[in-house]
Amino acid sequence: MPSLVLLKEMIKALRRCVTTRYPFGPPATIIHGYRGQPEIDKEKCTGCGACAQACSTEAIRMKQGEDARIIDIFYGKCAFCQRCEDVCPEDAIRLTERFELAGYERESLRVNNEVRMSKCANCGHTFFPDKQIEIMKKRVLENIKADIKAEVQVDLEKYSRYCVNCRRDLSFTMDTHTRKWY
Amino acid sequence: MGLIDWARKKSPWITHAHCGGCNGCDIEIAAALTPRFDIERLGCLLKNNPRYSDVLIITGPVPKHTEPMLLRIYQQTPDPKIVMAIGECAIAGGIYVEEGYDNYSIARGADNAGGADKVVPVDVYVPGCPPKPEAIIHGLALALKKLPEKKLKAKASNTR
Amino acid sequence: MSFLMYLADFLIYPGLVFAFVVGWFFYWLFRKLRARMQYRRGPPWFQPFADIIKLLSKSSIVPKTAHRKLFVWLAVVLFVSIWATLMFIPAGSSSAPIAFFGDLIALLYLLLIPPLVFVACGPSSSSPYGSIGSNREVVLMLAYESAFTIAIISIAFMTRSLSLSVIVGQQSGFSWLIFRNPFAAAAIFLCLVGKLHLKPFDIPEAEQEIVAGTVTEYSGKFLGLIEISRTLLWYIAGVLFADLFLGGGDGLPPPWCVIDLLIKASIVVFTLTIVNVASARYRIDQAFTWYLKIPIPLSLIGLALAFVIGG
Amino acid sequence: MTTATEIESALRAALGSDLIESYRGADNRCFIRINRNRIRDICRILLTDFQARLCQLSGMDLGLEGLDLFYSFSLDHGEKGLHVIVKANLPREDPKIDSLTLLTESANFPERETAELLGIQFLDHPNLKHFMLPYEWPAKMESSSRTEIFGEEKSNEVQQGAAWVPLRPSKESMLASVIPIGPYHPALIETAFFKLQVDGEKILNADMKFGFNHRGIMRLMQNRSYWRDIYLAERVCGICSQAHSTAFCRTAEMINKIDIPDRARYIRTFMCELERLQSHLLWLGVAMDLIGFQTLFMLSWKDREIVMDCQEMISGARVHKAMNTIGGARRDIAKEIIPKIETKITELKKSLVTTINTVANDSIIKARTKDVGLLTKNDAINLGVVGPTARASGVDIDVRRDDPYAAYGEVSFKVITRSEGDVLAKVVVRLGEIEEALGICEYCLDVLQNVGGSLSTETSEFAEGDAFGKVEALRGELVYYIASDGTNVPKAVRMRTPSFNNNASIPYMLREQTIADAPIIIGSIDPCFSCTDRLVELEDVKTHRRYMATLKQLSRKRKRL
Repeated sequence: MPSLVLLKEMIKALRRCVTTRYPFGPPATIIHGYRGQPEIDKEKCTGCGACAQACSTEAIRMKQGEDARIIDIFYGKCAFCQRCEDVCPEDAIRLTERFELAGYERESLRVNNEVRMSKCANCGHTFFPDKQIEIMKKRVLENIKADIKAEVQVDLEKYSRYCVNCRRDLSFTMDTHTRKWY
Repeated sequence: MGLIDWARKKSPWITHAHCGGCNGCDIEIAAALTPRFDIERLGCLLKNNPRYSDVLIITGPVPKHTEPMLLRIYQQTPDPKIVMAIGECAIAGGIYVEEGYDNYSIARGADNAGGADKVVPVDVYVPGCPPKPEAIIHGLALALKKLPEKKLKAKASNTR
Repeated sequence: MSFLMYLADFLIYPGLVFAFVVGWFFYWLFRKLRARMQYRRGPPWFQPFADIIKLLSKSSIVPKTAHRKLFVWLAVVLFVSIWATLMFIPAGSSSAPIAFFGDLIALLYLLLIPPLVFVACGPSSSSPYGSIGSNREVVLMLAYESAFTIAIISIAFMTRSLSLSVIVGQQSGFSWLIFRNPFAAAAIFLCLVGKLHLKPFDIPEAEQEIVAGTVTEYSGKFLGLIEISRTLLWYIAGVLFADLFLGGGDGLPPPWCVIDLLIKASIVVFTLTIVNVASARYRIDQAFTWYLKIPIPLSLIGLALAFVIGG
Repeated sequence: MTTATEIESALRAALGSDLIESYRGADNRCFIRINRNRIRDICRILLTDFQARLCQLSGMDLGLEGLDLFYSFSLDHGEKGLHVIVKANLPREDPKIDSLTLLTESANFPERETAELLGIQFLDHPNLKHFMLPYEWPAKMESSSRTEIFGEEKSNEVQQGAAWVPLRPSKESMLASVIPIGPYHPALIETAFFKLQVDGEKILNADMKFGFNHRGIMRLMQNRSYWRDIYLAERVCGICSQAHSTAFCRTAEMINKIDIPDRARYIRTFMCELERLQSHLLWLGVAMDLIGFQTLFMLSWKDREIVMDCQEMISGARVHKAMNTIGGARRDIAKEIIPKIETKITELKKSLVTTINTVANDSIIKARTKDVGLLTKNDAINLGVVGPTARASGVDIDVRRDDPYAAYGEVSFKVITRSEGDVLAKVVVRLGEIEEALGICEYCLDVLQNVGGSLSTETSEFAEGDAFGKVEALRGELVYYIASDGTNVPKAVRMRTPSFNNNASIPYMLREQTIADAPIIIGSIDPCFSCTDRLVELEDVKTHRRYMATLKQLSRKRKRL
């Protein structure tokens, strides 16, 4: 025979239900810090691709566009592990608290960011994202001794116009301050 | 036909096909039945019998081993039916499919991307790893919106 | 005109439409109460109706391995037999559309048809789950039908009548049979739990063991027919118990007698729901011994009581 | 009380020159390499003289150096954390070794699996047949032979396995009919296939087929860096995801011999116990649903939601918590949410009273579970079952106590055991563990409020070597073996999940029971087929191609459906 405790619980339950009204009301729990749809801050993103390296499921990929690099997040494959947020040097990528992500098309489950690429002044090919070069220059100047700062800044401006291959080829023909250090 | 469309929307019976996932999505689907989320208030019943059901929920990356079974379940479901792919694995193979590595045990398409839609046509994709029950309910709501477009096939197919 | 009257009886009141609406309400009440007792919100009021309309509109698959004719016709036979049963049950007014001396016996036979149809459904679909379901249905039927029949006979002794309308008529003025013979009432109540496949006796359609039991392979329109029959069975169970033991409509004037009956029947449904919610499922052998241990002795005591105090 | 040195000297004495190499690993592990001919002797010594338990049996393909088999024996009932890992090398051209199945039944499944995946022939194995891979897979895989490695041509004929016909009784059992359970069945959320030979309602015999969830995880792990593998390890199973990542991180830390900070240790313990709570409540609900008690299913899952809320609050997700990293914890449990979690746990404690009382007093539950699915202590030891399944049969093992990891060495808790071995005992053991887990959680929260410090020790490189780690997952002992070659990608990852061992006990428990009890008996061990079928191996390309060919035949079959 059923226990009295259960019967009491059933009568208690009749008076009170714990069900959410979700599709017609707010969700049952609103938790701060829920790991939902990933999002890129287009201002901050430099297109360095650290997130694509760290991504545990290859949901984030770097694609080469015409003259832009595309950071492509396919959250139909994302594991919502937050590794990208951990490694991003610019805090540009983060997981939002949005969870209503369903869609009719597989290809609609994407978030993109295009980062413009610099063209090499010598060969005309694209090589690095603009923003990344800016950041790189800034970082170098921050960490360098004050006495050679002005010289290095001039050099950086010259170097940063060329792609890696051309820089190597041209470095000895270019008239730069750093050359004399060798 | 208004009455029939209304009735179909109000009474989606579900069959859940576990196709080799990690169980995360499956317990979230089961959690959707329980007091906190209770999808019976939307008319859903988890029937686990393809003959009875209108909505086929697929979880997991569909290993080749399960592929024929999934196809059979799909064929056994009477029209009109809706197929939902729940979780990353069912959408594109998720963590189990990697570029540059040929995962021999998982069904994949030509572009090396996995997913349930390589085996049966999928109507609604619900991302999340796993999606929380609210997200599943949201996906179900989207699926029901699409239901009136589905028509009976001209000739009822005889399946085993 | 009398033909039209008959047609109205069959189709509207107390026939198909009335019984379906009331059964729909009972079935919804059952599901709603079950949900509420489990802290859930439960389905909206139109749920059973929506389910049935949807099933009737879906495509129907007949399995290749099934015996096609039997498979299809069994669903129809089930529906028709239950429809016919409705004609014997007084719904509020003191007599049913078909009432004659001995209609209780006819009712007993008609109530046997649904379980028998369920028994036949299983093998006809040649599904292993269906076969096991039929097996279990037979055993369960043997268990509860004997108690059911003995209890009905004890009522017949009590009232010295084999006519339902006489039995209902005798109970007016609160001389309800449940007070005069509580043992038979308890026995019949427990048999109704088995007849409706409620827990702890939902063994023939135990979902976790044999999917949906005998009707596993049905789909679409046939399943819709079976669902309608199930809804009507809820009506029969509630109203029959109210008629036999709770005094039916109490001989009140027309609109009130129906309301009176429905309130009583709702209480029966409520009690059935509590039993269903508060219990797990027995194994088939345990269920059989349980029926031998409790309802059958109860019904025999009821029979003895009927002999002793008589009508 | 046996110590590592005692065992080493005993084995050295027994083996003589057949002992090729022996060294010690972290956490009291002894690794020895022996000549393959002596494996049965070693096993006999360890099993009978030292009452060891066979933990794991697996192998890896080293390419030209042949195949490496390793056997892990656990002796942690003696000294804390004592394990002997016996390794044997087999040449590619002659991959034969003596089977251990005659000595202990717990070698049966692992040997069948290894035979299927690596093509190793186990001599004298009583029942070496298909088990994990699809039926269409070649029935007898030749040892992944050197012909394939060296590119010699082989005939393209595909050896066909026995064709699989579901839902049809086989000819040899005309008297007893066969009832299929699965691959899809309402009683099992996951896919597994049980063939029950029945006479009426009585089960005469049972056969199993797994592998429907086979995703090739272990192979995939060898393609990814350690840090990315953590998330893959989590996704072996969604219910025990924290246990899997803890086991992976523990083993990886053992390779580098890193100690993790206190706060991280307590966070790990706390998360593991939360997960145990949610899993046992989940199991209780499912088990009650299997015997038709829908209300208790709803009640226990209602309580489970409280635990899920805690997990969501701490980690931002309900299922895959992603709390671990190698060297510590990734996420902190913020001090301001600790009081919130404490109130939730008190709430849970209060509402669990109803559930526990009902389970204890209900007569139908008792009728359905008492003396059903008996597993005797002898069988339990012989089959090598672990976790609550073993503890319900009176086998007193618990990794948390025997081989403490995270903060379990400092937390006090009881190991619950029962001697009956039936389903009711399993229910009681799990209910007891729920109470213990609540206690541990409260203790951990207290500590977490006071202990500060960093969250993780930074690591970026891995030493060469191998390690054997295990944790008490929710269903029992979960074993990881990682071999590292010094790069940031593991050379081999092998895991043995608790369900893999526990599943072996299903046929024993099913015999002489009724079909109605089959779901609850199968459910009573809390089988997790995602865990069971995580596997794999198969390093050669040729077999892969062969498989594709058979798949085509499969699709032809499908069209006829």
